[in-house]
Amino acid sequence: MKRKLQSLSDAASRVSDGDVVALGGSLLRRQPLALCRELVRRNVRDLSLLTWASSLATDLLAGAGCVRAWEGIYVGMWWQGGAPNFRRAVEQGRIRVTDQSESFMTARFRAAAMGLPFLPVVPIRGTEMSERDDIRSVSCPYTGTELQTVAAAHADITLLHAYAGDEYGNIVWPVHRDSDDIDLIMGAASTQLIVSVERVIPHAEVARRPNLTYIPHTKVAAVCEAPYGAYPGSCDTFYDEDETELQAWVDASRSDETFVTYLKETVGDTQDHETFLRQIGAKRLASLKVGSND
Amino acid sequence: MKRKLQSLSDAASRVSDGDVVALGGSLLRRQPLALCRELVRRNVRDLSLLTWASSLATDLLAGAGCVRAWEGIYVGMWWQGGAPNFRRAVEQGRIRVTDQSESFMTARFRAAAMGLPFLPVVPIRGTEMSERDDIRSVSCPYTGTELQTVAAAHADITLLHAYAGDEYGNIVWPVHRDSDDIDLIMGAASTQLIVSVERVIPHAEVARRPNLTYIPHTKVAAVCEAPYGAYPGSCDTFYDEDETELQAWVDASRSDETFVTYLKETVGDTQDHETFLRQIGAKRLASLKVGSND
Amino acid sequence: MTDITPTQNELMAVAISAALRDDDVVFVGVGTSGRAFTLAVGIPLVAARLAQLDHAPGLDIYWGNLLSPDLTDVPAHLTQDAITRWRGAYAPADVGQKVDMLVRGEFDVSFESAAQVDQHGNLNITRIGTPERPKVRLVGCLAQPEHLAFVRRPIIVTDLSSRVFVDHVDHITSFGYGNGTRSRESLGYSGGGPSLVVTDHGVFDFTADGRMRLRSLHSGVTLEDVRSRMSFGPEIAEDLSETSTPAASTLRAIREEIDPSGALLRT
Amino acid sequence: MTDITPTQNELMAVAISAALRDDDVVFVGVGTSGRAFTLAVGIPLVAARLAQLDHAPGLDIYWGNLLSPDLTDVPAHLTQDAITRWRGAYAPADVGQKVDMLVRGEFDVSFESAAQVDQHGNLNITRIGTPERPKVRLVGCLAQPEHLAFVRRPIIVTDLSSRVFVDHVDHITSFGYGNGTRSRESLGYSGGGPSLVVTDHGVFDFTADGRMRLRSLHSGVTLEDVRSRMSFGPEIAEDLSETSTPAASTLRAIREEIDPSGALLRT
Repeated sequence: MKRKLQSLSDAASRVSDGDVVALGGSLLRRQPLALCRELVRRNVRDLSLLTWASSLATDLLAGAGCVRAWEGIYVGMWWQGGAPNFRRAVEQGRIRVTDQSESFMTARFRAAAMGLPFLPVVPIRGTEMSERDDIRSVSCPYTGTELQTVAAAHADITLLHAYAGDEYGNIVWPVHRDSDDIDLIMGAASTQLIVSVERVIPHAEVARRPNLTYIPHTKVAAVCEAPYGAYPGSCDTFYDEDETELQAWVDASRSDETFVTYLKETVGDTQDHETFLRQIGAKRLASLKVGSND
Repeated sequence: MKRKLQSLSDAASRVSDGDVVALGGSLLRRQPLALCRELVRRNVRDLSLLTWASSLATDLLAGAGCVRAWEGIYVGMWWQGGAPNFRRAVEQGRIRVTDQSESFMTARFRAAAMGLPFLPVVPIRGTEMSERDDIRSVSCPYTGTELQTVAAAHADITLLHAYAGDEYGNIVWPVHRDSDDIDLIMGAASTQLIVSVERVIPHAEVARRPNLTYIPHTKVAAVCEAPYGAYPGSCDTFYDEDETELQAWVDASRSDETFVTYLKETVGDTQDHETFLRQIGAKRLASLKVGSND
Repeated sequence: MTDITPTQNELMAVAISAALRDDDVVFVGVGTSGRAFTLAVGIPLVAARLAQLDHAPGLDIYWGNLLSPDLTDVPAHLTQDAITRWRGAYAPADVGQKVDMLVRGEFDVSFESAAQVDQHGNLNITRIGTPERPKVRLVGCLAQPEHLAFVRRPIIVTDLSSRVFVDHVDHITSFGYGNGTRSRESLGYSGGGPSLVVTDHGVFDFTADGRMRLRSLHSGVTLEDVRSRMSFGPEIAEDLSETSTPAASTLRAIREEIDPSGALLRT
Repeated sequence: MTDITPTQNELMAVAISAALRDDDVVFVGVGTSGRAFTLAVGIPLVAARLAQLDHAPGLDIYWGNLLSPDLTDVPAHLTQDAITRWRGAYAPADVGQKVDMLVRGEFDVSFESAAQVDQHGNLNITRIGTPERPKVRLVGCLAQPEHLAFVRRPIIVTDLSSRVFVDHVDHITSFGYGNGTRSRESLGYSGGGPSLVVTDHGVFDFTADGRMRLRSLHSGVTLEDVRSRMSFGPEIAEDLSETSTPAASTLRAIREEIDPSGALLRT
């Protein structure tokens, strides 16, 4: 095992203009926002995003003008409705969209995780998705059944926010968590993986219960300590979403201009994640804390 | 949720002559022996077995003359060397064998779990396995790469031995266990699933940490309480293998006749699992106990 | 004493409940905010719980990524943490395992909201307008294409409005009964397709050739009310009736046992 | 003072260790009993640990289904429970995830035992004799076909015997370098194939056209000793040498730090 601990900014510098970037988390949970804010600070351009149900991360990058294309199952703000900056950019033709359903998107990442160039999927015929050129077909060599196919998802880089990990990059989840995501598959499918974690824990703590490791250090290029790394979204078993800040985000998203001002105040003017958190304030952050029920 | 609790003998009566039966566990761990002993008592014939790394369960059924065919990655007795009764039956041409490697066998069960009639696999060329007729080929519709394929594994019935479950058939594992098996995939791939468990626990205990459920009750046809249900093999976190009894098994396996005598004494003369355990003796069973490290 | 006048939400929940059967495994999404939450989550959960208490004790609910959530104690405010701590039978390590259940055909009923529903039960939750420059970008696809492909009896739950009930959806996110020329059979589906459309004004099903048909009107609603809220003229059942009025005991169960805090039928 | 005469097992472990590199991810199986355990598990673990302590601190071991097992405290008796409790970095929920790592090409080195090894490095762990009535039924395939297909530098570890080192294996469980007419290239492999054969008498590698070649003889072993223990005549390296004798400090590390109980190099 080698030490993989890096600063958020060093890790984020691995992302280049034009990269295909997979983003983890689901809905308002575990969006890799500390890492995405670094991308905004670095002014990365022309990203193609691959996501499951994405919210703040995609909306942030869209609002900051970093995104050229998005593919996934959902972008929205859950309780808060649509993702305003993403939506505006799509409606203005600035972001190319590829809508996938859950089984097709899962298969895209599973194919990569299994080392295969494609996977067959049980057909979903008659929809616009299934008649696009990226959905093709194959005959079952045993039954002759015609199946549809998806290509393996090949991200240049994958960004996940996680609960805890050791300095070598072994990433662990708690015994009980909200498991409505595919971070495990995204991790296995990755070729260059950056994981930010709420807490860096001693390896001995990981080693005591290796079944709780869901991403092994061998897959990880960099692990970054980022408490509140999914703020203002939630990290289940650590903190809830900040409803006030989400409202401020949505309010600031009336136009490109107002969101850029919001971004400048919250991200641009903060040098790094630590400064960003100081600006939010320890008291407010502490008020969001929740406990585990292990 | 419906109550799925059944006696071992009622559950085992679902297995018919000629069935394709998937058996869980790996090496000497969690072999579904209480259920298999019921099959021996019922004198079921002509089974086709599908296994991962199997040991006592396959050897028992082979020695009792219940098996016509076997497919899997391994049959042996781990520390104890080869599986003597299985081996003899194969060498005498009484059991037809299909040898699969780990990735091909995993793909067989994954295909069924994913609702697909087949899966592509990264080719393993030049081996006898890969030149058999059940291994076919398909071209990737994106890259043109030639891949090999396996058909989905369709068992008529699947037998697993597990740690604990509630009366509805929610099957849970401990936080830390020996995870070197594919019981989770076999469960998902099953069409008729019987699970014996070391302990039946209250549903409330399951409900507190639903992430530990690896087989949902919706997949389970019957759950049976069977303490020491994998004896004389081990159930990790519950008890170790009984090395003395394994030695007795191997010693008794010199010939069909000697093994049949052993079977009669240990299985045939015991009416059910409770009687079988009484015959082993509480003191000997207790000596095998190990603790969890949750 | 319970006010024996049911609300629209209660009528909708009761109509759905009547369509649920013992042994059904029903899928409920995690929903969004306001009215959309009530339609996608609140009404379906009340309906399912009602069915469990009434005629379908073995009915199973899969909510989000949690099978058999404990519905005896629904929190009034569903924060992430309330969801994280929710008790239930099974929450697989990755939601891909739930997707597999769906594709394997292990769900009997699902509940669908949509921005557009057409006369053939096709749904749109993706976009209004052209792909290149949509007039309105919606949320995506989620698992709705799978629901209409693999679930046995999906139920559409939405409010009646001519903006929603359109001749043809702008984007077929989820395939219902096609457009008359492409049937489910011709595409290789062996069953499925939307079974009911439960709205705030009445309940619809589909004819054998897949056109939406009005089956019952809620109390006080006229046929004209319904027609004025739809961009297409639905088929009308020969035995068009009034939506069943729930018994007082049913309303009491909803208000006192199932949703005492009003968290589910909030708006 | 340490006896500076290495045992055969120590010589084998040291020869393997020299072939391991920093950053290697090496796969070790869970093995079986007696001598087979020493060959499949004991020698490889000692070699890997030695490499970690010497020149490859970043080397990773995946043992059974456990990545980076804690090797600072190897139990003398490997019961199931000792294995269950073993500490380490990662033990995925199902071993299919390890299989995926293997297929994705994430292992650099693996260790192979076999009942038969032929002159082209093909391996047999499946059967001796015909498929219908094998003379000897062996264990099956396990993941050995994958090892020879997807691991970069598999190492065969077995004792020299003419029963094992045969002209042609009865069953190609695992494809090494074929039979001269079928090369790895012609079958579409882009690399891989067995890199070394480490035995109790000497160390072999393979020629560019895939024939086994003797590289070094252990101290006191003659070329004739080797030839008499093989059913085929191996190629002989032009610079055939004596297998390196480990330094006293290396032997001390093996005996005092790595395997003080003798559990690994037991037989």
